Amino acid sequence: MTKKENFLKGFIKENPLFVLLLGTCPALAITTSLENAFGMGIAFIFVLVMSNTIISLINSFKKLKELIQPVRIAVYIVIIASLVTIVEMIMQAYLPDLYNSLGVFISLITVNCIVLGRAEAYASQNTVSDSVIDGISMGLGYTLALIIISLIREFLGNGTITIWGDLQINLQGVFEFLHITPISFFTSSAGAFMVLGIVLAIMQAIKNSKDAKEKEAKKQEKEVK
Amino acid sequence: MSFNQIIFIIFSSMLLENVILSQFLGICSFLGVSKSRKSAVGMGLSVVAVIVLATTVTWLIYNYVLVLFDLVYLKTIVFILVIASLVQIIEIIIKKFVPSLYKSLGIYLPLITTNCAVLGVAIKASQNGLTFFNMLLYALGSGLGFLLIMFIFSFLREELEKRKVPKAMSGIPIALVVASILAIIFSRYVGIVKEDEGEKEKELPRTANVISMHLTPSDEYLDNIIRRMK
Amino acid sequence: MKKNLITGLVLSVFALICGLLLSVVNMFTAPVIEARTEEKINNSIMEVCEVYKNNKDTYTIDKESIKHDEVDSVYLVKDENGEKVEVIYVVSAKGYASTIQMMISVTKEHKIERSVVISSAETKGDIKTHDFMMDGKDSLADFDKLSGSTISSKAVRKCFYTALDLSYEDLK
Amino acid sequence: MATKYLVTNAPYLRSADHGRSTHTVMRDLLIGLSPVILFAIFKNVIMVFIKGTYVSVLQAIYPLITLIVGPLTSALIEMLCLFIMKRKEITKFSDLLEEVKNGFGFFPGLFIVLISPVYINMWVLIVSIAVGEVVGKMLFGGFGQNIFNPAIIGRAFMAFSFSNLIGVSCFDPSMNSYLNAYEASVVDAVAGATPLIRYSTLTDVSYVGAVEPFGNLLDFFLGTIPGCLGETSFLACLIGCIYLSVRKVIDYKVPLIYVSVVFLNTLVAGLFMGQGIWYPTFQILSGGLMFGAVYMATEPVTSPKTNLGRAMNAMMLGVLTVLFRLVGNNPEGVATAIVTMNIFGLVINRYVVRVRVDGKLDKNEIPGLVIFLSIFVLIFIYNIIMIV
Repeated sequence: MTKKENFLKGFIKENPLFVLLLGTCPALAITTSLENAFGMGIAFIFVLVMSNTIISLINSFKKLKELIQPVRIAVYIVIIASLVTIVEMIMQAYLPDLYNSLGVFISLITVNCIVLGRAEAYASQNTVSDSVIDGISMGLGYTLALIIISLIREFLGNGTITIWGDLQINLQGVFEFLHITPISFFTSSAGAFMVLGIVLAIMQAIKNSKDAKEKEAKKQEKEVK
Repeated sequence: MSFNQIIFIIFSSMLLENVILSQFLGICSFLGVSKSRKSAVGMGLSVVAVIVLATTVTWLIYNYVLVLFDLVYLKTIVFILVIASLVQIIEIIIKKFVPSLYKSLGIYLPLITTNCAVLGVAIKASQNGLTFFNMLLYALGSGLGFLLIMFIFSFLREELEKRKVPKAMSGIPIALVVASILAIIFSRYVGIVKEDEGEKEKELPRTANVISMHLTPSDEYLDNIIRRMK
Repeated sequence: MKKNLITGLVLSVFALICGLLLSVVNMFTAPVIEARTEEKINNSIMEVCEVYKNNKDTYTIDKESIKHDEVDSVYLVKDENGEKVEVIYVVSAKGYASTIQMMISVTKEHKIERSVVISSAETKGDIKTHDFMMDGKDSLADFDKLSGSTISSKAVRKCFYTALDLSYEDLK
Repeated sequence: MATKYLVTNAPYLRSADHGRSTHTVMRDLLIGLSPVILFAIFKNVIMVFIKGTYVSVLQAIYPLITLIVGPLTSALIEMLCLFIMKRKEITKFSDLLEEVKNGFGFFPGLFIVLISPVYINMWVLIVSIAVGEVVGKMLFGGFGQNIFNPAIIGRAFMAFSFSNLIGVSCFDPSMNSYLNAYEASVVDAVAGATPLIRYSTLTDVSYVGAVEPFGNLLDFFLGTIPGCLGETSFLACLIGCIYLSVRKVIDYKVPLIYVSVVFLNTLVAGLFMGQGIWYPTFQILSGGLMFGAVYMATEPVTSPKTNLGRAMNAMMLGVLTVLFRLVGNNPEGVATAIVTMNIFGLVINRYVVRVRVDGKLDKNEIPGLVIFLSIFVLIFIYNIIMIV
């Protein structure tokens, strides 16, 4: 796998949320506004990249690798938990509003399957540079997924798009033009499930039609031969 | 604490503030394991046990170690270690003493470490300053809520397998849609469990203004007010 | 046995390193967080107390000159002659699964002037913007219900009771 | 596993036995619904015209418009969904129409209109119908595949996300959408919208407080009381019930058990409150109980398939309805009860069928059964504690 492929895989081919179905909890809980999605994404990328770096660094020393082998999961979790705590503290100090709206889900990055999964499946077996690229790719892919969901939910549920802080695009005029109001369902918990379900279904439909087309192409190739 | 209060806390954390449907904790295992009933019930039962144990231990550590030594910022790292080792210990104990149970539950136990419901409930219970008894009830209710949804959902998933769900929707997407419907239904249960109304009278403060309320104050309480007005 | 000991040692070394690292970061962030909280409380005071906001130069605010068990802290607003004008309480409402801290200002006539939520650990964000509809009330007869949240209306109600109740003592 | 019986999701087991097509069933269902629809039109359009209290003609015929728009929207959305899902199989427009007809495409919309307030906002209605139709039915694979009742999903969605709009008349925001133009001028503002909403705000239960503002119990029976468009008349639902039972479209035992459980339950509750026989009568006559019992609880797709299962289902429905009404913040309760039992109906169906087919339960099923039975028993005990 080339470096470019490694970087691009997290966006569509191996998107952690849409394809691998990991990290669904925050994707449902905090996507009520775009700002939250950005905040979560940044925190997530930081944790993922750092944990990938540290873990691949540890594993690059053979002696150390052997030493931690029996308790490696616990060691990984400890490293991830401390990274998460660092993010949490920095966020609480410098971005208190975001910290409040993300709430317990920052701490829960610790048990997010993506971070631990990448540590165990990728970082422990690859070089540091590859692991960093992998972390960035996966983190960006996850952030992209969060952004898509939060865009849908915030627009339909609230009529606005909050980019950061006071920087907000007000689209309530669209609703007024149609003589309707935003539907609060989308910002509620039930709406979260529904939006994620529909988005996943669209992904699946695209994938299905792609597969069908590929099959047909192969068939035609065979016939030509 | 009255019986009514106990019921209120358990039912509220089980139905209204359900871990899965309204707090979005433990979704991964919820989607992953709910396919067969045996595993769903197994997972649910183990989560109930681990949540109650882990929350108790972490609550004790939080209140009697971390807060006292001003080390609150270490909570995530300590909690996750506690949960991981608890799960390990439970696994060993079950393996040794109840091998049949281990056979059916064993495979789910390691998964629980990364179940965010456990860590989430533990953090919430400690951070929000619950009393010990409330914490126990809250943890139990949350665990039971998880079990209930897993149980219901195993039936729904099984039923969905038989239906002609469109290809694009089949699998996880339709499960999420059903979860959304469940969330709507559960939101309609508000008020089924009521807080103890009887306690209100006792808790009334001594303010004269309270007279204008709909409540009927006790004699002793009225005496108090009259004394105050003089 | 020896092997187990070594692995245990390795794990604790890792935990120790991480703990030390965290305490270093905490050393830097803790003062910032504290300053933020103080700033937030000051802002909240401005928000709940109209009198003080308009007469910042002549009025004074006393913090924690009085102590009550029921409330977290008390701020007394005095005018230039040292007369008590208003009292502000910081109260915590404890639900069965979460806590919100709010600031309530009570006027001399024992009416609630305003209330704001300072911090909350609610799952749903709406409680922060929740208007308890208590502004200008001196009794709690028409209290807006907070249904469906982990903070029971009873807990919030009790906060308002306490504030009103204590104001009789503090504003003498 | 040896199966003696074939357990499928076919919507009409009986209709297959009798050699009837879904067309006949649909026609029967329409005839069965006609008393309700006719009464709704009589009460909300003709009466309003006769009394002449309407502000504009549009307001007077608004219920009629919703009755036409609702089913049409529903059918159109179903057509659209079918067009997207089965693009390859359906080439002609007539096929599409046939498909919608076979799939009872306009019924969810019709039902949602009948259980919505009289002057509901049109866009709210359309969005709710779309959600009910798409989420409740088409996403599961269309007719016969749904797990939940699509109409109730749509109605629950309406109550869930438009709580601020649902009670507001679309003609005058200060008016209540449950009251038609005539009732709005007669029923005083204190009385509140519907008998059940008023009842839920009463601190003292009494005949004078609960029933008298709306007339007497005969009015409740006939349906000349405020409420949702199609559900006020007990009599019309009863006529529909008799017709449908005679035609064997529905099982008459389900509404019978459902309503009698509610009656008994509220009788006991009423006795403890010191109320007479009027109280249970009031409870079964008001709200959408009869409509739900006849047209929704009996829906063959979403209810259990065996007699025992159906009886258990109906009994639980009664218990839950009373629980929601008297204890919960949910004045109506019928829709919530039915949709709750859509879930538990699956569980009941599963165990009852299993026991019937195999004669005994699989060992693996026992923990699940224990959980289920404990839920069942808990609800019963809770019900008894709460009403006493």
